[in-house]
Amino acid sequence: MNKLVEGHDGKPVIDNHARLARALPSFPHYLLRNAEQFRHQVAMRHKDLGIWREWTWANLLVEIRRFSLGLAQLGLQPGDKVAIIGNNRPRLYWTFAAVQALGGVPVPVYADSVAEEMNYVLDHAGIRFAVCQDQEQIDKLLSLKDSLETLEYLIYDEPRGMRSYDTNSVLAFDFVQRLGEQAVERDAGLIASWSGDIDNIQTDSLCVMLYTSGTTGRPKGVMLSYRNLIVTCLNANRFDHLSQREQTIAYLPLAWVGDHVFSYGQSYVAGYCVCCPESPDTVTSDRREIAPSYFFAPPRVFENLLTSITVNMEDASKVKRGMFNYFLKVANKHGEKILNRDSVNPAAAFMYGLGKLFVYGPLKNRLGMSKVRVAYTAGEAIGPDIFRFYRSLGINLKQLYGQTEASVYITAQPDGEIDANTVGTPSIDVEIDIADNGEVLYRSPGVFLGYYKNEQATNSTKTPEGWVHTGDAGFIDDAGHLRIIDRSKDVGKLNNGSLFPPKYIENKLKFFADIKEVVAFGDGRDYVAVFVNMDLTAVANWAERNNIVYGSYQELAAHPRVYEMVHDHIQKVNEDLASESRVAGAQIKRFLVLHKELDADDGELTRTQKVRRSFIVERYGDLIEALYSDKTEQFVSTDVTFEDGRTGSIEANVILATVDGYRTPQMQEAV
Amino acid sequence: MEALMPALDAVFLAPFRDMVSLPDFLIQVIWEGFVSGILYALIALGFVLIYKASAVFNFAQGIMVVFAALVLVSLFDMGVPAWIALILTIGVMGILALTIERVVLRKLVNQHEAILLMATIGLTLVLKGAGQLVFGGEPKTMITEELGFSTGSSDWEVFDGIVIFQHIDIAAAVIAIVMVAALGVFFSKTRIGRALRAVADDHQAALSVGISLNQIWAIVWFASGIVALVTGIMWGARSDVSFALEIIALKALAVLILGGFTSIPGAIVGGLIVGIGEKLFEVYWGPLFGGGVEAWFAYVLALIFLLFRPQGMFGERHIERV
Amino acid sequence: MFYREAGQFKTTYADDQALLPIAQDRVGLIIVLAIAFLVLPIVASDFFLSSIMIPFLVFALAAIGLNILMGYAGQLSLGTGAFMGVGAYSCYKLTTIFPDLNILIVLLLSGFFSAGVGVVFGLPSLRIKGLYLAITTLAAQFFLEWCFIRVGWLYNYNDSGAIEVPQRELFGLAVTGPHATPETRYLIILTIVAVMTLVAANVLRGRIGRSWMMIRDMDIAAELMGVRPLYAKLSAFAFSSYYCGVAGALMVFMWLGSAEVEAFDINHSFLVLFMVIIGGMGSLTGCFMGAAFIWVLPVILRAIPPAFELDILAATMEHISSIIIGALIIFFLIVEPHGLARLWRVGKEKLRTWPFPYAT
Amino acid sequence: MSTALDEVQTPLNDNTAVASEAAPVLLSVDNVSLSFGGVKAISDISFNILKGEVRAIIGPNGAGKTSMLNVINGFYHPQEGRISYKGKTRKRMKPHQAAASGIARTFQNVALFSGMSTLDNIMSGRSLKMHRGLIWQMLHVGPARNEEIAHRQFVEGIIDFLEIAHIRKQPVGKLPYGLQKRVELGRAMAMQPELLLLDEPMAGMNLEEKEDMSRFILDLNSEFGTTIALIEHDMGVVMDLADRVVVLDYGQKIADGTPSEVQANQNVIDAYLGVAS
Repeated sequence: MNKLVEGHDGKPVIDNHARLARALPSFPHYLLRNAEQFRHQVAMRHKDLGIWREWTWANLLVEIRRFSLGLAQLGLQPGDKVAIIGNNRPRLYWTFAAVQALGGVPVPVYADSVAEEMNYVLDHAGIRFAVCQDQEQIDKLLSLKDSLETLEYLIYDEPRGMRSYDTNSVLAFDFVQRLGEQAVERDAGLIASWSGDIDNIQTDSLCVMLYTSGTTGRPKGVMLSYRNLIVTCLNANRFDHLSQREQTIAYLPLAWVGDHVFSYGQSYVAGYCVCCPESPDTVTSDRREIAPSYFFAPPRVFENLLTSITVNMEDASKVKRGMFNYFLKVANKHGEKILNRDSVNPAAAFMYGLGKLFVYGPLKNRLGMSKVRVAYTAGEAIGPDIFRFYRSLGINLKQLYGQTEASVYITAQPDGEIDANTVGTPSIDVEIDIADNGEVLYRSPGVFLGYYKNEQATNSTKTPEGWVHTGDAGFIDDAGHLRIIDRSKDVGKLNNGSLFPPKYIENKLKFFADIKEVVAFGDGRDYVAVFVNMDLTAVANWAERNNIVYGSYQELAAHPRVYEMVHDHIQKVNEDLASESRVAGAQIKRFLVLHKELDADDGELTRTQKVRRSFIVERYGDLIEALYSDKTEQFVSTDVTFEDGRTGSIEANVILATVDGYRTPQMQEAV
Repeated sequence: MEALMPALDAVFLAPFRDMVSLPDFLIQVIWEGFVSGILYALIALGFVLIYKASAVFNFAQGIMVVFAALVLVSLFDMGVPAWIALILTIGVMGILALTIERVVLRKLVNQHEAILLMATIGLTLVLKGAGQLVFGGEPKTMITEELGFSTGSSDWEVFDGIVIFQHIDIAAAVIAIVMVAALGVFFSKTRIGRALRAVADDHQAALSVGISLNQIWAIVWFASGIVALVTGIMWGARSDVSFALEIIALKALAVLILGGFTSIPGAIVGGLIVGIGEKLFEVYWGPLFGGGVEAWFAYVLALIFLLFRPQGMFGERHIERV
Repeated sequence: MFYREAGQFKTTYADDQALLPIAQDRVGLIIVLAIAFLVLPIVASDFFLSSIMIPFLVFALAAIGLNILMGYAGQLSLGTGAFMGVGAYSCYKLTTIFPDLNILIVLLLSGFFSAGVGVVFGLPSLRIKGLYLAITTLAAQFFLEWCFIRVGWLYNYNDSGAIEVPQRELFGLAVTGPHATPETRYLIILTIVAVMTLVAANVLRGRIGRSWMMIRDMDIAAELMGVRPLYAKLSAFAFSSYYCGVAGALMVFMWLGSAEVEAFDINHSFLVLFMVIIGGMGSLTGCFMGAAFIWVLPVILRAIPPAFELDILAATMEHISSIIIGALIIFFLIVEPHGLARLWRVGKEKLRTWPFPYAT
Repeated sequence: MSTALDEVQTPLNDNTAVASEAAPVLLSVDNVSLSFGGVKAISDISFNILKGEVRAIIGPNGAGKTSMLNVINGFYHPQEGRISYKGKTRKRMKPHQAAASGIARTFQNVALFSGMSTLDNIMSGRSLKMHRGLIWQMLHVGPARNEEIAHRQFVEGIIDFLEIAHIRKQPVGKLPYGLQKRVELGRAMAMQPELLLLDEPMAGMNLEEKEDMSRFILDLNSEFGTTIALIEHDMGVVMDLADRVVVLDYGQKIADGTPSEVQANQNVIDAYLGVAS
């Protein structure tokens, strides 16, 4: 039995027990309940052929049942694995419940994964049926069919271009539904027995398998039970007071646990409506039309939105831009307080009200966020400025920390306790522990059953007591909020013994728009030093505004004013670090601005634009050593590949700088 | 049938009997028609000049006639000697042409011709309002004698009757002929004239030989301003200088339909057909309809003509391409 | 800015194709209609109703008529005044011949006569285009004017040559003639204009309206898509002339009370033309804006000298307003050939995308 | 029930006939000559188009290709020769009659209705299929609205097929050229033609746009069995798309056959080299 920590709002835990006891065993159960209880309420919308088609929960049940019975006609057996591949389309979502009702296991697969990767997943999971969006996916699977022995039926949603395919194994979704219907025509009792079979679903049985893309090695199939998901969803809904009245837009990959929980799990449990966009290209306008009340997006979505806001406003008239900027300042000052229901002085409240009329309201309207009650971001760290920007507009954006293995929720920020640097307090029913090496461990009802056909990985991740290793390093701050600092395997130690989380430091610096990449050093060293790679577009703009003349990237990078600017940024980061006792020792002492852009062509970045640290250590060894010496300048010659494929070398004297006011805790104590 | 015969007779035979029975009157009617035809032709000429060079259908040509005449008369009324007033008026028309080119045409280059037409309708309103504001709305008398025209008339005894020729009418005819001849020479012999023709044929080509489109536009508007002034003097000598002329000037549109938008000979021939035709029709057929048919004869003639030959008398049929 | 459309989504094609798909527009229209129907009759003075609102509505209707022909079907016409005249004279004759016929029916019937005349004068449009067509409409204008003078039957051989509006009642209330109150006349004309505007909007968004626009935009392509130019053009002439005819009938019966041929002369054709240009070709809203602008501007200008106790003749102000309107036409053609309606649409678009300068 | 609605419910032509020797002749051009004021644009040309095939008409500039299309859909009337379509021979046919008998086309220079949106442009292709009269249109209720909606539904299918949902409500005048061409194809598709004439459907497009367009044309041909006659300059495209090719030069037919036959034909090589030199 789990040791339950106190509920987030301080209510007695007993309540929760009682509520959880009323939980239904499976999602098909919830489907039946919703079709009864929320019969006339819209369960799903899909923008198709120009308008939003709607299905009430009652319609949904009928559609799903027809498909499910059709699958049964095709011979789907309990335990069979069914791949679901494609964009966020209603029929693919229906497949989950349709398969689960028969005791099968849906396995959503990333639609954009390359054939080889898809082959591995489908083969590993032992897929018998695949439900695909369109011809593209079907073609991909047909090319793999020879190596996939278990794969029998391919079912497609969109019929375009599917005329000339083998109709014995490649079937239309409609066709399968018709099979189901015909079966019912022959035997009307099927409907009742279908519902009866649902009653036999065990709550601890396998509900869904989600393959984690995994940065290293093969994808792993995370097995989640009905209990895992349903309890987590119930708790999450309770935490944010989500009811059947919410609307959300489904646009993130189906195979991602977040989408599965937000657009399927929580929706079924609460009974709220999920809207599918017309196409991935139209998400922005579709979101505006729907105006979701519950919204999730990874940080990059918020970043891109903010960039497009800024770019758009560049073209606005001067007066309007001035007004916009003025009110954003007002929001920046008072918005958070107002959102957190803290008291502000009447003048500020009035100005904020004006801003709401002229800027925030219309802006939220354009973003399609005017009705957002709760918005979450997770997955990576979000820039504090970006985070605050949305909150200051009055959007209740919060952070959460989660994992596929936890059925998402590990921690989340309760309303009114928001800090850009934390990921919140433990979610309901979740226990958190921090290991000695800083690694975060958790235990919750959402903890997965295990990795499919991978006992070894399961055992190394999950302890017999049910604790799960997150692989992330972090700490609980004074307010009881979890802060994630880095991947735990990357966290090092300085010679003075203090923690060195490179990613954490790098991210803090990268949040400044002028800085594109940062590489931090310090493991086994006396202090932290960083390479800074400036963002040419941002810095060039800044240079133009400040009348700084330069001839080349190299020249600009070495410009004293650029160094000054970077220096200021580092000082701010140091202040920030100093305020957090666990990482105060990891303040930056020395830095340099790299004379060239880090480039994938030169092997410095991966093709996905991530820094290849080991390569950099090797390539720029001289520079690193110089950072840990007293030198103020270091000559360096680098081989580079030009855009046209020629190779050559760049030579430069890189300036090394020391940060003013650098103080480690020890030094402070000494003073 | 019995009822029909007199009607057919009235329409198809009686008018011709009347013509033959009083040939001197017929000649008088034709002469009157000829003279007003000349005036229509002159207005149409102003249109053609501008349309040829800039594809602008200048609705304001009529009001320009009134405007020019009013300037002339008003200057004289203010005590300026007639000939100096005439020269000053030419100057005013020059300034007007430049202004129109600068303020209106230059901004509307490459617009659809309907848009350009409407712009000139707007121009009409401005000129009309300005004219009335400055010169007042009352009709004025043209300073015919002061400009050296004879106001007398000569009689021609023929077919046992008398045909009266007003000297001013003769002058009008002569001046019109001189002007057409001068324009002909201008277009074929002078550099600017040839440039104008080049513009009419192909804007790009004109630009490539180093002629500024803007200059050309200013020149043609000035030229048609002078034509307007001459028209105004002639017309004013026959009746009054008043804004009513503006409506009559619209008949030049019918003339253009007959003669084509780009043909100077067409404008002359069309003007004469309309002028003579409407006089004959008014005198010999008008009574059948209760009179006043002059008001619409020209347009209906143009309309009927259009149905049979949409491209005008001198235009070519063009093939539509897809 | 005030157009906050987030959350407005369409679940049926009927909603998506509604005349006013945006909720705020619907609310705006309801407010305008409420003011027009409920507030104005109560608060407005007789002068305001009979000298501003009634003529404004008459001209708006005529402008819709001309705009259908010019803005939607692309056929230039300079004969609007005469087509209005046909409506007015028809209405007059109908009231004489059928004295007991309901006046509303008479008003609406009279439009059919001008529609018929419109078709006759539209026939040349099958062979000729653009400016040439404008000339044929001038022919219509002058020929019809002549008819109004010479055909005595049209005005019952009055000595004055004018048509005098007889008194007619509706539900016991005088709606035409000297005893009809401005309020009654205003409300009747408002209702007719509102309904006819709705009808025009409906026709314009359907098959027939689309065939007009096809002919306007690319007549050759339209024909190759199966649109028969004969039907498309003549139906545009008929529909347009019907509107002008009803506007003409309303002008005499609801506003002027009596009229001579001058009421339908070429200057009136131009007046309506200006309304369409300044209001905006191809926009029904523009017709109302253009009518308001062209009609109200001179009224305001006339009111200026007395307000400042200046001793300027009314005629002088008339000339000034002529200059201003002429200059505005040129200005609009240069700066915004689609007139006030486009400015309104651009403004609305700005409000919709606010605070962004354009939609993304 | 209204016939319009019934028609709408049958998606395009439910006809999967693919060109083969056995396929019936849909259109046959026999000894057609056309001249403008003495200048011969087409002289004595004969060829046919089989039901369900993709037929290409190629040739150097001024070879009379567009004139040929104009003759086929009744825009020009040939002085000599005859054209049989669906077994019926005709002397003169007006363009709108051609449209009514199932011939649609696109134009060399996009001829969209620039004042209308994408949606309205494609809707305009339904003109012939809509029948509700003026009175219903005025009220825009009941049958008129249902008809409009039924056709909207059909048109949405085309919008989806051509992947232009994102520009549905935008005025076409401001769209990039490639998209305009796509909208124009959509407009022609909306007519549910039996014979679709495409005049340089890929002119002025970049490679990606050409690939998209080729895909649409092939899908259109294979999914709905629409017979297609196209003029194209890009020989690569023609070779990929066409079942049979007819080559014109100076208004005369110089070759007719499969793409490979035509490519090997000495006359064709000369004509193209002649242009190149």
